[in-house]
Amino acid sequence: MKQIKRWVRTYSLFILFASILFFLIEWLVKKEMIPAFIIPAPTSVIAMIIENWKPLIFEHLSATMLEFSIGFLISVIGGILLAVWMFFSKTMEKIVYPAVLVSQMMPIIALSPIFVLWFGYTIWSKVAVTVFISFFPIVVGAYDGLKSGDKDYIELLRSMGATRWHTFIKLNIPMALPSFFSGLKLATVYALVGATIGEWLGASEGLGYYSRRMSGNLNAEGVFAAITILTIVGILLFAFISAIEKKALFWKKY
Amino acid sequence: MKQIKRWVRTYSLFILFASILFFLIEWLVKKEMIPAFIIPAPTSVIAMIIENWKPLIFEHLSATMLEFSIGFLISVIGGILLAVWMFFSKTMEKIVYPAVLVSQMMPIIALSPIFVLWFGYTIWSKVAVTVFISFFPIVVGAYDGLKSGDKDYIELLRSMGATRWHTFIKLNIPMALPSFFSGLKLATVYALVGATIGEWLGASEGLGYYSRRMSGNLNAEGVFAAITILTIVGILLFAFISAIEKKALFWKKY
Amino acid sequence: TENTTKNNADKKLEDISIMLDWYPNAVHSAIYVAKERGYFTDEGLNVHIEMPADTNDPLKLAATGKVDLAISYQTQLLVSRAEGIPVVSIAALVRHSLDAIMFKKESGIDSPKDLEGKNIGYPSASVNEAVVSTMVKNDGGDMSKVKLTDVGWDLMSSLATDHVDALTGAYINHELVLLQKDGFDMDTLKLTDFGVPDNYELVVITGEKTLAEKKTSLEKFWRALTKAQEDVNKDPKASLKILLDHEIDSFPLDKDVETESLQVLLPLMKESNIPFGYQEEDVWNEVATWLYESKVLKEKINPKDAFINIISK
Amino acid sequence: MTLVLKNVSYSFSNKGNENNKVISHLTMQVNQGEFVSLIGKSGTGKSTILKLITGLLKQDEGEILVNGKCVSLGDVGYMPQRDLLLPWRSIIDNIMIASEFQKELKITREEARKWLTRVGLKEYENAFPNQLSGGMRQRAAFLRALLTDKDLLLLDEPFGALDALTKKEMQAWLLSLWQELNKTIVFITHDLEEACFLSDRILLLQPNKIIEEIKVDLPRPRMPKLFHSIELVKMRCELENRITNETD
Amino acid sequence: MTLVLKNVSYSFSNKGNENNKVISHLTMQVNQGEFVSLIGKSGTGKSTILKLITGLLKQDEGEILVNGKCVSLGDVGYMPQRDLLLPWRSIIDNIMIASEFQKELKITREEARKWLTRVGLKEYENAFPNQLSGGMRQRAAFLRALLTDKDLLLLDEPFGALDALTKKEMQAWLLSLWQELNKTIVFITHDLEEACFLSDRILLLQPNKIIEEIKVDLPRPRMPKLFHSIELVKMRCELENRITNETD
Ligand SMILES: Nc1ncnc2c1ncn2[C@@H]1O[C@H](COP(=O)(O)OP(=O)(O)OP(=O)(O)O)[C@@H](O)[C@H]1O
Ligand SMILES: Nc1ncnc2c1ncn2[C@@H]1O[C@H](COP(=O)(O)OP(=O)(O)OP(=O)(O)O)[C@@H](O)[C@H]1O
Ligand SMILES: [Mg+2]
Ligand SMILES: [Mg+2]
Repeated sequence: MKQIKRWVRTYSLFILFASILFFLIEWLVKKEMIPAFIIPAPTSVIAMIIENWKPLIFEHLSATMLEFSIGFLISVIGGILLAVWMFFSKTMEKIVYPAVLVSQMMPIIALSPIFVLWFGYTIWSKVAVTVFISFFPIVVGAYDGLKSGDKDYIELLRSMGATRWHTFIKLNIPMALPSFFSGLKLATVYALVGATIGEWLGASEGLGYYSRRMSGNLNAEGVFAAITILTIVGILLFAFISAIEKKALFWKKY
Repeated sequence: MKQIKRWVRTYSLFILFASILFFLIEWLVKKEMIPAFIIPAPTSVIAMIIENWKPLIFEHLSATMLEFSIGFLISVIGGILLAVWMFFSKTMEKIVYPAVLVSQMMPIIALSPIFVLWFGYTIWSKVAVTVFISFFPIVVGAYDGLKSGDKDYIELLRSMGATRWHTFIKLNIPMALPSFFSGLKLATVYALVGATIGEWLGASEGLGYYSRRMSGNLNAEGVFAAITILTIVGILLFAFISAIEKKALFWKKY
Repeated sequence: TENTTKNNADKKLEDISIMLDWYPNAVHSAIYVAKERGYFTDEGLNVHIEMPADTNDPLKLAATGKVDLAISYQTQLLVSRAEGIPVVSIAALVRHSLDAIMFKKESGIDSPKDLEGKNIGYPSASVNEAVVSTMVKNDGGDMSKVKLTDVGWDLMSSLATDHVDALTGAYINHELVLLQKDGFDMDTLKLTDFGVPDNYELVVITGEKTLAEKKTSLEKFWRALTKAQEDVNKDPKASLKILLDHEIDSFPLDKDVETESLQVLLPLMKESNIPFGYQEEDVWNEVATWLYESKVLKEKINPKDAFINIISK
Repeated sequence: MTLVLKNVSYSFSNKGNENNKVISHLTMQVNQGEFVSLIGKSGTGKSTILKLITGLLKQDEGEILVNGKCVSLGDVGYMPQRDLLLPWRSIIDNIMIASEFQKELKITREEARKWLTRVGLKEYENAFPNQLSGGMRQRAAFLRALLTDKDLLLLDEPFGALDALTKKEMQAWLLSLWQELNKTIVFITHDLEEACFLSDRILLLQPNKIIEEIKVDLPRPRMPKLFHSIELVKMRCELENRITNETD
Repeated sequence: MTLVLKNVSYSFSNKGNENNKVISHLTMQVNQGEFVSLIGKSGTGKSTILKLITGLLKQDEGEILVNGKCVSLGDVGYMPQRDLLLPWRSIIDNIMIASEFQKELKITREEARKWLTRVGLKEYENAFPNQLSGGMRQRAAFLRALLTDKDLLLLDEPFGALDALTKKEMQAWLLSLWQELNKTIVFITHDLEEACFLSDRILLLQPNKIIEEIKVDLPRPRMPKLFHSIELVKMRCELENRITNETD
């Protein structure tokens, strides 16, 4: 209860702002200043969501969330491992960093047959896209964070006979957290977008698939219904990660 | 000369690794273990680039780079301004952060009609996509960085009568740089990808357009020729930003 | 030998996958009817329906054998053969062109010549450029005065927001219907009226390897589909209902749009005295020649290699 | 320039388990041109008092007046206990930082260089803080506070990390400076001899929050040889006894 | 446990303009169970010597031997000049950190708590470093070095930020500990009295890189009252003169 209250107070401004935007768009659409097939009236989007909430939530959202969860998990674990590996081995850094960069320059659409070829039409092709899109910020965030460890502190621990591994655990990791969390927050958003894009590579459910099909039918309400749900989920996830960040960096407040 | 030498030494491992990959793919394609229309033989991609280097470089690359440059500039300036604004005003933070997040949850494809509506098929629709994709990491990087300023140092300056603006300039900015640069590196890559995607929404030149067109003609060599050039440019840009980062954070080495 | 020992009911079904050209719509009614009414199972097939990420994925994935069958475009199949992608057309799904130059009536376009000074949107394919060029030249116009804009994914909105004056590469059974439904007064120019050879817009294709290995299964597939197509012809309403019902839970397809779409499609899918799907060599020759002359194909290819009739006349 | 603290109390709210008052009903006064030392056991709140005077912390109760007006940030020169030199600035840029946001401060690099020479950091003008020894950093931090050019200087253990010789030099130098520039100084130290040598008055902070005043009646100007004088040694012994007795 | 430095030289390479030797041909020896103080002007390289002994810096020339073997990281207990407490760890976790990566170290939280009580930080067990005063932080850093449980302790101004009384207590306590646990200690200080009171020998580092040895012949065990003894005062004066004369 108290938490909800605080939340409302914190975000009241945004809610106000969003409401104004809501009514502005509604008005613009109603006055036909914006064509409804490009940006639909917010009320009709809401109507669309209410009308189709069952398949939207239980079928599409849950499918997208499953892809997101698996992909995000792999991204986080894989991204951290990669960053750690690069941190420990200059050799790996010189090989991996450029390779990671190369991967990010590849347009997903050009790679879509490859994803399908390797992963088929299973959930794994969508997971692969999710991972593909979201692991880069994690790698950069974690790696930059690990590298930023304060020399003096590291020397102190080393003087106590700490191995590289120990200084890593006791120092580099805590010191990498701020930067890592920046990357993690980005990755959360990108992973959700990634799951959505992944669904274009041949899916039969999921919010991304839904929005794309609705777009093919010039059904703007449908497109924005999916986007609205995705956005809400995205904000919640972001807020969740931010809360964890705050917990993990509690000592910053002293 | 000396710099080139050092560069080669630094990246020799990656070059070795890339060469092995190069020959591996060449071999796999030649042995028909990977169909050439999905991943073409590297040699034929190179042949394609050499054959068409003039239009590729002067027409398409230059068009993409123009979009990239304008978009990246706007992103960096806009992203920094937004981050600063959020840093100075809790109110703005509460409004802007969620709004920025919302924007990132919108799939570009769903927004493409809006981009077209507002910007038509001019360079500005591509710039808009570039900005749209690349400003998020800058905002997060700069904002997280600004917030991370060390309390003790800030107190010291304030005791000298520094205004919020002064501590901002003398302390928050230098302290935000590491985090900001992490975001900037990501943004560079995303801006390039963004320019490419922007071109898919309708263009008549640019590497993104070229690759999409070649893909439409089922010419895999053409697609990968464009990707190869984009990748090389992307790595160079990333390396460039990393070099600036190193310069800006020179004092870390003491 | 297995089949003979077991009775029909628990006979092991053979998996066959087909990738649609795009998302399910009226043109695919027969596939869903055949599936729903068990025509595929009767033939011993278990059909999986897949959807592509990109319009060229069906070709590539059929070529690699990742899917057994795919629906693609006749012109695109010829282009891919020229690129050395080993795909073959086994049947024509739609026997005539669905493409047309479409524009708002108010734009004052009467014939392709009027496109001079106009801006035409197209979805980044060389074939579309060839279409416009052929039509304008055929009508005595000057192609250099026609502006073509690649509009990517946004065919409909680019026209609706007046960023282009006309569209090519948009279908009369989909984009046209939708635009009209949104209240635009539309007009079209038929391709075949201005020197572009009629083509089989949609063909069912397979990879060369799959064809060699699974020819009998593909024949079974086509037999079932033919039967379903007859149902569709007889009772379009009921067939459409099957399609709509199949999709109802997740995607409320617009019933009016699909009904009209099917109305447009059905006459273009059949031809008297010719079995459903049968392909004429002449049509392939004409299209291939036109593509070559329009420089869409960089080398001459033998159209005979591009198709094989899975049913005889 | 008089500094008055009236009935000031302060407690850290986020202190964990306890929420005890660090400063409790503290009243003290420092007159224009006076040199006052604050001594007391570790953790009795000496640094906290200075932070309150600068305005960085806000007292829960009471008043802090500088020249009769409520104190506000930037009114005093403050040298914190940790040196807090900005690692990305060279030493000269570090000590000149105040002049970057106080317009009325007009210190040229030439002058700053002269000050560096006077504290023996001439060669380190362009070095970065991490390249300096502990004592050198402290001297730089001291200069930074001095170059704010305020009449009231708050110095938190400015010479704690200096060797005996440098310390003596710095002390003598600080005294001459103090007389020459007519500054008012509040000085925290742990070195009782130093406190006696420099101060007009010594304020002894007790853990039980009572403040005790000791007047230093040594004649001015005071010269380093005073260190070996019997008066100073006696005074120091007395001070020591006082601390020991009061606490036990 | 003997420590031998033979002909050791060291210079910082990235020092900016100059590239001068901080340590030049230094030879010294510390015997088993000895308490040796290092004094000298700020910037003469005292901290650098300790860093060399720990193995954090590698000498350019010469040998550093602990028990006849080349020194390696983790052989000695080291307390740096800056306290360097990890801000995200509570005080007790900070002082116990060494036991987390030295298996042979078996210090329970109970024991750690006892040590905290002995230095007067009992109530701050769960506080975070930023909540402590300067002197408290220094005591915590000292405990951290002590709890590495090494025979050779290198202490870089351990009591620099302590008030006179706490300092005296800590000194007496350190002496008793030293005798009880039979440690070898190298101690940097600026407080000459402290050096005299604690040490067996005092090594005076001169800016011209020559090292001078002063034997402290005061009887052990030494009690706080020794501070007021004439021997100690004399010794201190002599030391002071020595520094002053040598330098000028
Ligand atoms: N990281 C570094 N890079 C360059 N020079 C350094 C570095 N650390 C120390 N120095 C230099 O080495 C010299 C000796 O420094 P050191 O810290 O050993 O002095 P110290 O005797 O401990 O002084 P203090 O008593 O002030 O702590 C100084 O001149 C200092 O400028
Ligand atoms: N940020 C903080 N949060 C909570 N408690 C604090 C904080 N800063 C200081 N304290 C507490 O306030 C008390 C007084 O601290 P202060 O730094 O003023 O002591 P001090 O007299 O300067 O000691 P020292 O001589 O050791 O520097 C201490 O008990 C300390 O634990
Ligand atoms: Mg203090
Ligand atoms: Mg030192």
